Amino acid sequence: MLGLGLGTILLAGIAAMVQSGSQNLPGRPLARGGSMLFRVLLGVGCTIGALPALRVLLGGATTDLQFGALSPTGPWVFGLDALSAVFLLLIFAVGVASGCYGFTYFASPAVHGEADSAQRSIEAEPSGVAGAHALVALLLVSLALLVVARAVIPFLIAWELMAMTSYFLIVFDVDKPEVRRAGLLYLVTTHAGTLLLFALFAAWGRGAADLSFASLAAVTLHPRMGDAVVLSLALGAFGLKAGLVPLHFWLPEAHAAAPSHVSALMSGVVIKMGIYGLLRVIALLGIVPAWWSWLVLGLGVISGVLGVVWALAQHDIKRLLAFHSVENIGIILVGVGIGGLGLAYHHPRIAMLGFAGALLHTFNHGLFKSLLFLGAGSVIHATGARDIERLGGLSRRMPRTAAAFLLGSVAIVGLPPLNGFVSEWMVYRGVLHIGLVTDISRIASLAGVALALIGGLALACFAKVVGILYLGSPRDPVALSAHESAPGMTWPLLGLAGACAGIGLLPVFVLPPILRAAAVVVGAAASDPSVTSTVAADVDGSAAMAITALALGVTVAMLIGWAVHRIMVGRRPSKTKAVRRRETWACGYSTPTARMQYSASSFAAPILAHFQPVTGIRTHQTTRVFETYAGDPVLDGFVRPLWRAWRDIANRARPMQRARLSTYVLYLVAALLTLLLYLLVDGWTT
Amino acid sequence: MRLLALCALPLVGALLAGILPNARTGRIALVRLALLVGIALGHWALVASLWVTPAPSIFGGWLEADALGLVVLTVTSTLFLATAIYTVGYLQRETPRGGSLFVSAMLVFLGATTVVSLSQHLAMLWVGMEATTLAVAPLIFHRHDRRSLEAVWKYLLISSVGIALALLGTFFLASAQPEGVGRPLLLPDLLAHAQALHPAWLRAAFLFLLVGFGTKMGLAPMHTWKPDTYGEAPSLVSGLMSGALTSCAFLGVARITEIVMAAGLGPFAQPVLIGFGLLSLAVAAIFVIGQSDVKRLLAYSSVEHMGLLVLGLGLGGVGAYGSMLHVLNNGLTKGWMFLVVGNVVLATGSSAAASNRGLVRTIPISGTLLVLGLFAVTGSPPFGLFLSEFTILRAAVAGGHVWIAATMLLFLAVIFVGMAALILEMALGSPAPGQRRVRESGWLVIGPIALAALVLLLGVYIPGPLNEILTRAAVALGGTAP
Amino acid sequence: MFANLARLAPPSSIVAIAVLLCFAPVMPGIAIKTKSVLAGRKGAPILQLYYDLWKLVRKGTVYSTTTTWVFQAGPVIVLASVVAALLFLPLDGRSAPAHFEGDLVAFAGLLALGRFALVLAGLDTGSSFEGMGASREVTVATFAEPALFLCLLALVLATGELTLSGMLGVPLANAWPRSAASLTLVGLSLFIILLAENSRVPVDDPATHLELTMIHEVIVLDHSGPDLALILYGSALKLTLFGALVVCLFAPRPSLTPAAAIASLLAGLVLVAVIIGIVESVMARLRLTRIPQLLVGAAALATLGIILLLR
Amino acid sequence: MQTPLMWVVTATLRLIWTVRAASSPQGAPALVLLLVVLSNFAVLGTTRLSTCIRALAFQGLLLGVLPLLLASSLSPHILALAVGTVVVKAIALPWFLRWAIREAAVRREVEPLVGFIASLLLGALAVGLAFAVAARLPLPEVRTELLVPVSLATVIIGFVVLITRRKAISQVVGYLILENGIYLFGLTQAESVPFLLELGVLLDVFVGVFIMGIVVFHINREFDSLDSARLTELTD
Repeated sequence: MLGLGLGTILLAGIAAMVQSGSQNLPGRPLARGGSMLFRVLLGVGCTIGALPALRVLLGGATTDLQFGALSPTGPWVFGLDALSAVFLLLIFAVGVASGCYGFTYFASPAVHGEADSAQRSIEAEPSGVAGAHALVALLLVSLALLVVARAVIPFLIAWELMAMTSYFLIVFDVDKPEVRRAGLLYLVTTHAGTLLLFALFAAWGRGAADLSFASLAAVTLHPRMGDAVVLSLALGAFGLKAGLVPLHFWLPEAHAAAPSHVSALMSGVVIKMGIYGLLRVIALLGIVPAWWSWLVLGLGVISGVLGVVWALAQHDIKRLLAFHSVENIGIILVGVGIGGLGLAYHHPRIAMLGFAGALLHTFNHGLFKSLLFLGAGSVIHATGARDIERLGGLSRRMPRTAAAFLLGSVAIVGLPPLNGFVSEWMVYRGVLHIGLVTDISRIASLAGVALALIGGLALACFAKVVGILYLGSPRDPVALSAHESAPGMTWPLLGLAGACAGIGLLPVFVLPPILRAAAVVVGAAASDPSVTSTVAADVDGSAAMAITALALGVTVAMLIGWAVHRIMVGRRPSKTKAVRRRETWACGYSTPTARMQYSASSFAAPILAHFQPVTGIRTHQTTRVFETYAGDPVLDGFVRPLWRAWRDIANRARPMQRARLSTYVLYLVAALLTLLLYLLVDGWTT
Repeated sequence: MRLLALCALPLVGALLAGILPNARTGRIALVRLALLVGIALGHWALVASLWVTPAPSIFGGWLEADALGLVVLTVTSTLFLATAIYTVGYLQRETPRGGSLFVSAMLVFLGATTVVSLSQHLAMLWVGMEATTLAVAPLIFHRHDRRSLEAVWKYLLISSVGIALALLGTFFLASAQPEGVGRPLLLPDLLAHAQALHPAWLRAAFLFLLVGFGTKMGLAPMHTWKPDTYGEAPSLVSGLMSGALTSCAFLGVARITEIVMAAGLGPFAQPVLIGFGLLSLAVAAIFVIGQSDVKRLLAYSSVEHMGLLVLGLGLGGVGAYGSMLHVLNNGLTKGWMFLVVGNVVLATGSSAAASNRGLVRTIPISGTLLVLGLFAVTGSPPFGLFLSEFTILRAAVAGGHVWIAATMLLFLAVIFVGMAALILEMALGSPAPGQRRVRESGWLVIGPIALAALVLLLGVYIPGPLNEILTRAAVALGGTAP
Repeated sequence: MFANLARLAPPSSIVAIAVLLCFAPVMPGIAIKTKSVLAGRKGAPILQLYYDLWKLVRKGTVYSTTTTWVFQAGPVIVLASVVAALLFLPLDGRSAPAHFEGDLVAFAGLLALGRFALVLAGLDTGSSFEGMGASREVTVATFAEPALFLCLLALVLATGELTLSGMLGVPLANAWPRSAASLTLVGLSLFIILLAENSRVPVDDPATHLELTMIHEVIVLDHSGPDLALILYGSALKLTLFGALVVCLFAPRPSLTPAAAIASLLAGLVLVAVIIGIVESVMARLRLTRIPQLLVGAAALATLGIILLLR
Repeated sequence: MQTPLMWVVTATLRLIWTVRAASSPQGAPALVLLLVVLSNFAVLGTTRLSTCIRALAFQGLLLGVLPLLLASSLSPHILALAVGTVVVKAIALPWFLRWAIREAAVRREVEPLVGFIASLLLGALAVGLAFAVAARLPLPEVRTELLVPVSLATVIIGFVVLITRRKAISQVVGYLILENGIYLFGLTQAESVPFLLELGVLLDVFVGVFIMGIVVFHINREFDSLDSARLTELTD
């Protein structure tokens, strides 16, 4: 079933290629049909692929697939359990939205702006676009294979396939040097991650019969060091992919360079594979040492706070959203850390809450972050501008996009009644519960403070984004030329928005499957009666009901209020009480202009002032302008210098290869003499 | 009988190609090329038949296709077939001086490598090795300009010194063998009476053979000829050298390692091998950075992979298996890369990054193959090198050599940066204005495509017979199957 | 699911909410009255806000040409969110209309939702003044959130309950003797948060007339008529909400009858309003850059309380 | 042309046999080996390439003679080996080299990387080292104990010349000396393992054919000098 779905998605990719190929033919015979075909195949494929995942999540039996010994490292195993199913659903949901969006995004003419990716390249290279669509399809397939792989070799292959395809998607706009630089940075980082994975599995598979996950789980690791090594390597490798601070440095560059629907896929799904990896490793190990959980919790807190602070400092909409991915990864890791502590200190219920919160937030973030990136893409597509300081008042010109984006913002800030709130609520509950235990792990409840701070900062940041981008009046001519984007681009947005709202309004239907997935991670402990009873009674019982009721209640209240408001305002018993339109009251100043509006820089300044040491912001302030530029402290402060140092070593060594022949012979003789010395030292005859 | 045919066929072909009148174009040139491809095919078919039914040893055991030899022979033959097909297209584009010399030199090279991989007598192996050096020289010198002259001069002198040291090592080995203990310098007898060998001379022999053949492999610090030679030689020759010649040299190292292991001198030999391996990795990791010419870049990548080969050999255990698998993958991948680079040079007349931008757009097929090749040659899944490098890494970890594993990974990462920076810029950058799309003839792309397909296949699937042969080879080298 | 909800909501609690909804506009009045009395002035009548609301509801509205539906939806969402938050407090001393595990998160979340709506409504006008106000509002809120969470966490740790309604009743009454010190600290920090969240002195001065110094007032600069009425009523209700939280914290009254409990709650609220008035008359407002430090101070108080509890 | 050559060969052989008969079984080989060392020093010490080549030719001759002196009986195999060696090492290669320097019109090794006195000292050091090492070697039983040390010394001196000289020709000479050293070591195995020495000769043939026949000629043509130091265009 899954295979069938994947096959269909591949077909969609091929269809895209064929269709573009036909574009070179005179009269573009297949142009229209081809695009339809691509979308239909993609949709059908994702649906078919999602079905088995749904079945498993709704309590169906988990399936396993075995392919005999393809390589000396044992059979290839594929399996589908609840944990995989959650990610599979995410992949297909975001995949179909981004795929369809991308098709219109590239097909419909875009404004030639500072930042728009598609158009020139299309004119240059029609096959390039088709390649992009095919790559999207391939990326989805590799992602799906990754989450169902149950042996090292297929896992690594799917992993690298994912990395390569996303690299080629990132550098879609190859004619821009900065895009190529960002792509190279991404590629190098992800390759380093792959090498860490090599180390991880080499270390883990040391005593294993073969390299299937089952035998890895059966390995008895070195009592003290074993799981420490495995978990550290896993944190490094998967952390690089997930982009947790300080391993996030590649993420803003890459996500900003990619076409928007690719950024949506990257930020919504690809980086989540790091989370999947961590959870899978925990599930396989069964046990998690306390120190590791503390470490993850700490990294989560740091990533969350720094991520949102850095995001607040950005004015490039895509970089801003990218840093928010870092923040949300932080929140997810807080959940993972709490869950790990729950395992380490034998509080299975807390473990369930933590992992369930992390999983649900992963899923939710996938939805609303891709929604936001697609919304940003529509804005860039319409205005050609990525710097929010130049935009404004777009909600009048692109109302549907604005509405969807606003909804996404409410969701990512974690406000009721949307899905972001539900998942953060789960994590919070884990935090509160762990505060009530008797052992040392209750200190972890203080992580909630970080969550609260993150919430406040995120609210500020998205107030800034929505307010500056969509509200107010246009700050720059580019915003005046904006237009609502084609249905092909708005529908995916609205679909994702609907998903966010759905999860937010009816969590009672979402929590049980998520808990099933969390049970996979918690493993044996999940089956002990205390958990099952409490979970059943409490988590997907009254609490879920109540929060569902809350969400619905709040929504209903707002709707009623809105209706009342319409009546109050709308009724016109006499002329004096009519609704009148005037320009904004400027406190007596007679001729306000759009340039006078509050800028994003000044909006964020008062908060950032209190985080100055970590923001890495350079402020440019004169009597006339107030602007801030934000780099990335880790990238500029650590990674680049390190690389320069190595390059200097290389340059110093270069003359060794410029010597004359006799010197080369001298190297040879030197090697020989060294060996003879070793021979004498080692003992001549013994 | 087939073994004899394997050795004789190329040499006969070389003779024929030599006596053909030296016309650059026309029917005779075609006949010459047909001869080349035909013999390559025949050779390949014979090698394939060895996989089906093993051939008995001949000349009193001097020639035999054992596991190690068969692996190397297969790489060589396959690579040569691809290169021969490529040569057809190449010689059509590039009008060579004396195509007859070119073709017959190639065939002599094939014969020599065959002798090396089949010979069980170390002196004979040495002769074959020397013959390969001899055969390659005119190929390197193909362009007859001062740069290629310098290249061939450096290559000849350094590898002659290496060869000489290898000869001395062979003498040492001979003196390690007491009177009347087995037939002199015959591998099976040496292995059978390994314990009786004189340890002192055996150690000396190991060191000198390692340095000697290591020079031909291009292990650091004896690698100095490599970038210059690969950079100047015609790309297909560089491909043959870095794919086939180095594999043969590695076979020499593997042979003496075999004996040393059998003699129980592993603790003595393995640190040396590991040392050479890590040193080569380090040299590659330093010199790939900031390269400006893709052929020199590939030369350093070849240094890296030679390092990995001896590293796996030195680590033992599954490492030996990994090394043998790596011989296969490295040979095919290097051939693939160099043939593609050959297309680049044919298209733009240079292999310098500066004059090659946006290759995926100017020569789509070769450009794409180049990018894929980057991933293959840096050992990314799902290409074959990934499997072998991963196996070698597992050997390091399994042996408890955590630091070796860490260093290896570090160097691999750095090398990836260096190679990706150059190759991606070449493949994806913006083409120079006015640069048009170049047609790629089928002769020039079919070889690389076939090799790429093979490498990809080896990454996901290792057939049973191959696995068995590799295991036998690994066991012969004192290792095990994973 | 809704049967479930009904089961959770005893009539007395509904009554209590109704009472508070009516009582809310008195709170600012009392504060102002206290202030003016202390200043030796007669001051506006306590019920002034009722008159203002009634007048505003009957007036027409002026909408800026730059604004969109976001601007009009703002006041509604503000009010709705505050009312919803009110549902979580056990105003009758027993239980709240709605409660579920971790509802304190929902409590904070709803207040944040209201703030988000208000800030967006302000930014929708495109006025630099309201942008400024919005920026200040979110700045204050950013630092108020963690402090509020710390207070709630302290309550959780003190009572072992995960719902507001659960903890503010019997468990809190039992907790007071055990950990009076830390609960007092938490109460103080909660009061500071009350001042900040409702933009009272020393964080903001509701009585100021210079836009450049305003926070809350400047955001609603463009609202008029029924919208302004909703805003004013919403902020009064929010003040009442926090007041009620403080009262519940300092005086858990599980033993009283619902009527008595509600009455005592009102008394407590009056007291809180008076205290606010006193504070406003004895303190000046802080410089904007100092406000976060005040809130960090509040957080520190709460943390101290927590440390005392965890000890 | 035929007869004089035959005459020379037979005359030499008769001479060698008389020496061998006259001297003690040890004496003659030892004498020859000493001459070999001396020829090495001649190469190290001279500035004139022609002298180098002459010394090399002389060394080749000695190497051709040695098997005859060491052989227990004058088997045709040994005889053929001796003749082959003399032809290649003492006649063909020197003739090639002379031809090359005539082509390239180079006469002397100007400014070697290491001065002549220094390289002589290095040579002495090499000999000392060789003897020291050889003394500790578990030697196979051979006619003369001088054989192994001298071969090692020759190898080392070959390397010294290779490393310290600039001219391509001198480097070739150094390489050939290295070869001769290896050939000398091969003599220790002449009896037990057949063909080894032939291999050594074969190597010389190969080097002669290539390095001399093609490369040096072209170097001369392309670089109008044999200074291999000029061969440093190919760099990173």
